[in-house]
Amino acid sequence: MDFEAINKLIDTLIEKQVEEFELEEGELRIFIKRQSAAPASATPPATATAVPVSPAVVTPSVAPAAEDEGLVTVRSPIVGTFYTSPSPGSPEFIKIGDTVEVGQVLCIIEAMKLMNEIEAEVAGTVIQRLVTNGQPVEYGEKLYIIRPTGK
Amino acid sequence: MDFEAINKLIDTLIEKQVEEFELEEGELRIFIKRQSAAPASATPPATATAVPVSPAVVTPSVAPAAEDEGLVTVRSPIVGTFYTSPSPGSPEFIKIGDTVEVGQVLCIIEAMKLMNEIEAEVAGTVIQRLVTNGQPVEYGEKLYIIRPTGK
Amino acid sequence: MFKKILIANRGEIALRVICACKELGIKTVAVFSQADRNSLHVRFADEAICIGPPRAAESYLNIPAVMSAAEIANVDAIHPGYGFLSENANFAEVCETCHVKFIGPKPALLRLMGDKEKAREAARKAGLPILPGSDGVLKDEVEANTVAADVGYPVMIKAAVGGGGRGMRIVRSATEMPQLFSAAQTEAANAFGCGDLYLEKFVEQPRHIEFQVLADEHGEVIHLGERECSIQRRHQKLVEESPSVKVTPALRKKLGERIVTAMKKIGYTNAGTIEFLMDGDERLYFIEMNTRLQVEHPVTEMVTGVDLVKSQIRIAAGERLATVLAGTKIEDFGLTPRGHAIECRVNAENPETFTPAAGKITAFHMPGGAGVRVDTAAYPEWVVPPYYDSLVAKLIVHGRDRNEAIQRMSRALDMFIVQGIETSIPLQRRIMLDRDFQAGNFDTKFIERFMPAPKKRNAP
Amino acid sequence: MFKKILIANRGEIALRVICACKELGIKTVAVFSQADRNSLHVRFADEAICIGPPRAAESYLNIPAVMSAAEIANVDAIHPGYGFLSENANFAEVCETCHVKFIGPKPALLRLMGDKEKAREAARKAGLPILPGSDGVLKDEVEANTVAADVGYPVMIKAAVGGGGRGMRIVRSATEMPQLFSAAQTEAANAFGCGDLYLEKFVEQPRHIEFQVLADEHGEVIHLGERECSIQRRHQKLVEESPSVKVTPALRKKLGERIVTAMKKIGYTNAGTIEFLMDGDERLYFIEMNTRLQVEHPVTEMVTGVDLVKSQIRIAAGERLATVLAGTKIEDFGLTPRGHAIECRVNAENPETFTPAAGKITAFHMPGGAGVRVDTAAYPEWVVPPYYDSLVAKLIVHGRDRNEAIQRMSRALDMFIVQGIETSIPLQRRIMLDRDFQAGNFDTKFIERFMPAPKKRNAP
Repeated sequence: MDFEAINKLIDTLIEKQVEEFELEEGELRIFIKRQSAAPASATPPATATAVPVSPAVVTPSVAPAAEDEGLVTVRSPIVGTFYTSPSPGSPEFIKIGDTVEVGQVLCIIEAMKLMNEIEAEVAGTVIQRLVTNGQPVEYGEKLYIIRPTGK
Repeated sequence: MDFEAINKLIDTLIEKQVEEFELEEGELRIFIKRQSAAPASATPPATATAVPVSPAVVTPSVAPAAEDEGLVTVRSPIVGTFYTSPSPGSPEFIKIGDTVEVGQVLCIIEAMKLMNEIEAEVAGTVIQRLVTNGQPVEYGEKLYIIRPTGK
Repeated sequence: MFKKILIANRGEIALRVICACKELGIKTVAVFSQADRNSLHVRFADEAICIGPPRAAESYLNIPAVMSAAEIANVDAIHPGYGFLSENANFAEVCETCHVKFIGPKPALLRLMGDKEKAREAARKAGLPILPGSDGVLKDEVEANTVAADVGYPVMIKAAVGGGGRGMRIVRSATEMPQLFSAAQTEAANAFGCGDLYLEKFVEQPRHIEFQVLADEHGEVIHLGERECSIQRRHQKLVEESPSVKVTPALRKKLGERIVTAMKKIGYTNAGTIEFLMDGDERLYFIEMNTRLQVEHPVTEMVTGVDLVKSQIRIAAGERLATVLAGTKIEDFGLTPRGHAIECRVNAENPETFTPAAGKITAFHMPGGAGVRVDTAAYPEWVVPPYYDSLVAKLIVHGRDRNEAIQRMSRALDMFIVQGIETSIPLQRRIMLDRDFQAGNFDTKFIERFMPAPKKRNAP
Repeated sequence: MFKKILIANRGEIALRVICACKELGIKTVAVFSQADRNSLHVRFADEAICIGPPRAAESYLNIPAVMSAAEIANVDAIHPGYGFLSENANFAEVCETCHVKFIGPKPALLRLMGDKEKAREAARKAGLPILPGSDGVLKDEVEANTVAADVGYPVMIKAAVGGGGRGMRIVRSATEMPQLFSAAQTEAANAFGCGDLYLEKFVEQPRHIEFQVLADEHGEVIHLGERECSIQRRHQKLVEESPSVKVTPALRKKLGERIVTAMKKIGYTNAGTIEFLMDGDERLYFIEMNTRLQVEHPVTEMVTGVDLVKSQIRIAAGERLATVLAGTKIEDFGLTPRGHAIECRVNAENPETFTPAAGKITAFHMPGGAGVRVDTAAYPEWVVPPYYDSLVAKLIVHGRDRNEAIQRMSRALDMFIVQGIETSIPLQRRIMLDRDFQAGNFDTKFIERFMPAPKKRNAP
């Protein structure tokens, strides 16, 4: 197999926008099919030309670029109402700046009259809370940002 | 595999706007399918994302990049039928390779039973004719390419 | 039936005619100016021919260019749409000479109805109610005042030829007459090359109501009820509906019959619209006849089930009305429209100042769903050219009654997204929510009353 | 009337319900999976709540997530659309418990009609014609053969619970029975957790005809005529129309009355569809009842002028049918539909192999103009997610008669541009041009006969 020749052939096919190419010549048989349709630079014009899709109540206030710095974002696994403490008037599960262990309860989310405890999945320091007590939250909504121990 | 021949073949297919090509000749079998629909030069995202607007009978076969090299394209100033000679059977006004003067008649375009003489606006050599005798032409359609004297 | 039709127009109406031809199995030829190369009427026609540069005078209004295109494409007929050459008697004559069928009435009728004063006289003779006024063209301001004293002030003096509000003046007393008469005369002479004026009683806050007719080439005529087009700005319609809240079944029947009789007397053929003013006492007066398809024809289509463009083509091909209307059950429901239809003209313009807003449409999302129709040639990334009128789309809704139609129009306007240019949508949304509009209390001054006071400048 | 409705669905039907709510002045809450964040139902609802990851089981089918969303948004009612939770009796019960109105029939009726064999029995008792077959669930293959001998082969054995063709077998002779019975039993048990089977006479080349009903909560029932849905592939409808060429006014009246009586007996409420098979002798047999809105409901809307979704909502709010239908003149035109309507389901799939084709839509141009309706949640640059069904748009046309409707559908399909993904449009264009389709000669096997032979591979 003449790899160089094939490489050159493919480049030519790309350049000339050939979609399918087949060649049989004696012992040799070659078939090349390029990916069609895919527009070369679909990334930016996408949002520009599409109907501007902005949900009415969805996106919460933007959190600091958590993932970038090794910070961990705790998201709501269910739809419901967010509470910082087990019952009205009782102390909050955690405060900003607290250090938490894996499995420690951060808050509860009430759904269908059930109180669901949300636990920390990493040990670290709670550096931000992104929702307020009593606020409805949707699936995947950002609740807390934790700086894992050692970062 | 004769890479040069394949390359040349593909160029021909592009030029002649052939979409699929298949050949079997003794040992040799070749199949080429070009990318269809996608406009080759989707420079502005406009054409790429918009409804592909390609008129049914409009664009004539592509002329050599005339303007680039100082060549002059003679375009039809009216809609009508293109004739190379004043009447059927009579000699053509000009032939390819002829030198023409400013104001010299190149052809006529019949519109509404009237014969409209199309005159050269530059002196030079007629290097290409882009329409055939008796062919309907639209406004702005390319008729001739002239290399102005001295270029 | 015709084999191939050339559409001597652009934009949504060219596309509308292409739709009708496709449904009738007729090939289509689009013509276009250099500004319209990327237009949908070019995209969806079977053939398309560039006929000139962007300026309409050199392309869409250029009779030799259009006729040459008809010749090289070898068409049987030409549909002129509205505007451009649609009411041009010379063009219709050239078509006749070239043995290409002009889809519209005969040239003589285009000419008659193109001269407003002659049209008014013809309507009077044919038995239509007209505003009291002068018998034909006025000699001078002295005669004008004599006639005005007779019908009572205020009166309107109008150019006999032309339109668009030029050469028109309201005269409220005899003393105002000399100055206004001479101003109107000069304006008319400058605009239309003819300073002839006539005079009519002026109706202070009229409603604009028009009747749609179809007439075949065998003497049969039918009317398809009325449209109410009182929501206008600068004499341009913004919202139209059918039926009108002010036209009772009895009135529709009575006036409809008079119209049908009149059209037979005049010998009208093809589609046409007879425009009336309605005064505060709900009396209707003929003002003019449009000898072509109207922009707002869809509202009639929605409440009658009749495709007016297909009807025009079939009538022009010599079919009888009985055949053209077969299956529409129009004879069954008689003069009772089916439900209620409203149209909003979505224009590329500032919704408060009405300044035209040509430019690129960056996002375009049409509403759909139950009872919604959109007639448009726009698409995402399309550039609205500055050379022609500002109509971007017609949004038409149908509902079981006027209330449902208004609710449906509101939600359709809410869901109509046009970005990159300003449009009239915000204004139309406000109109739909307006109590007077909802109650049917409006006249041609509605927009004036409705427009907000000019914005205060920011305090320095 | 409700103040706020949650729509427990996605795509075009969620948008359809939003349109209805907007027209009724009701606030809307959309729920969506993470795959649908950029959806139009999210864009056009007043509020939108993400309820889970892309998989339907964890989002749109997740009852606690939907109910939590209803709770935090504080809605009065839930519209389930079609599919997903729309026929889920448990969900309807949870709604009742939570004092949220489920827009549909009572849980007991969902449960009754969800069990096909019980439904068939209920229909028989209520006076609807059913196919001859077993009295309830079959004990074993021996009993199956006894019943089959009675009604005559071929027969169809069917799972009592479930749908989609699983657990179904055609049996053509007694010797085939044991093997096919046990195969169907296993399949049904695996798919639906219940191996119960029943048996019916098998109709070789049936037409699929269904009747639309509306029933209020005060005992009033009306039928809105039939839809013909015989153009199917793999039991999925591809083209639907109303009226059916095979249903005469006399048949419509007679069967319609039986249906109304039956629904009153059963105590049905809200919208529902009763599906029938029609055999070669034009006899109709009940097969099942769909206790929800159908995908193809727009064809009924087009020929009756009744907005079915708005009717569902108003009925659920306790309004009487007489009020809900006021102004539709449905009592005037009685059982005669207005013109003819056809729907094509534009699916994201290869038009020959029916392989689903999810992906990004690079160009999207909807047809418009006279008699055309599009129900869709698609837009340019939208990515069709691979998680849900392949419906991209419903194209519905209305014409004065079937012929005009077919011509209109042809031109609308010609002008419907979807690029970037494969769609069913090319197949539907061919169906519209098919002579058998045009003549009304077809049955549920139409597509099989119509599909081309598999392409030959290139000779080596």
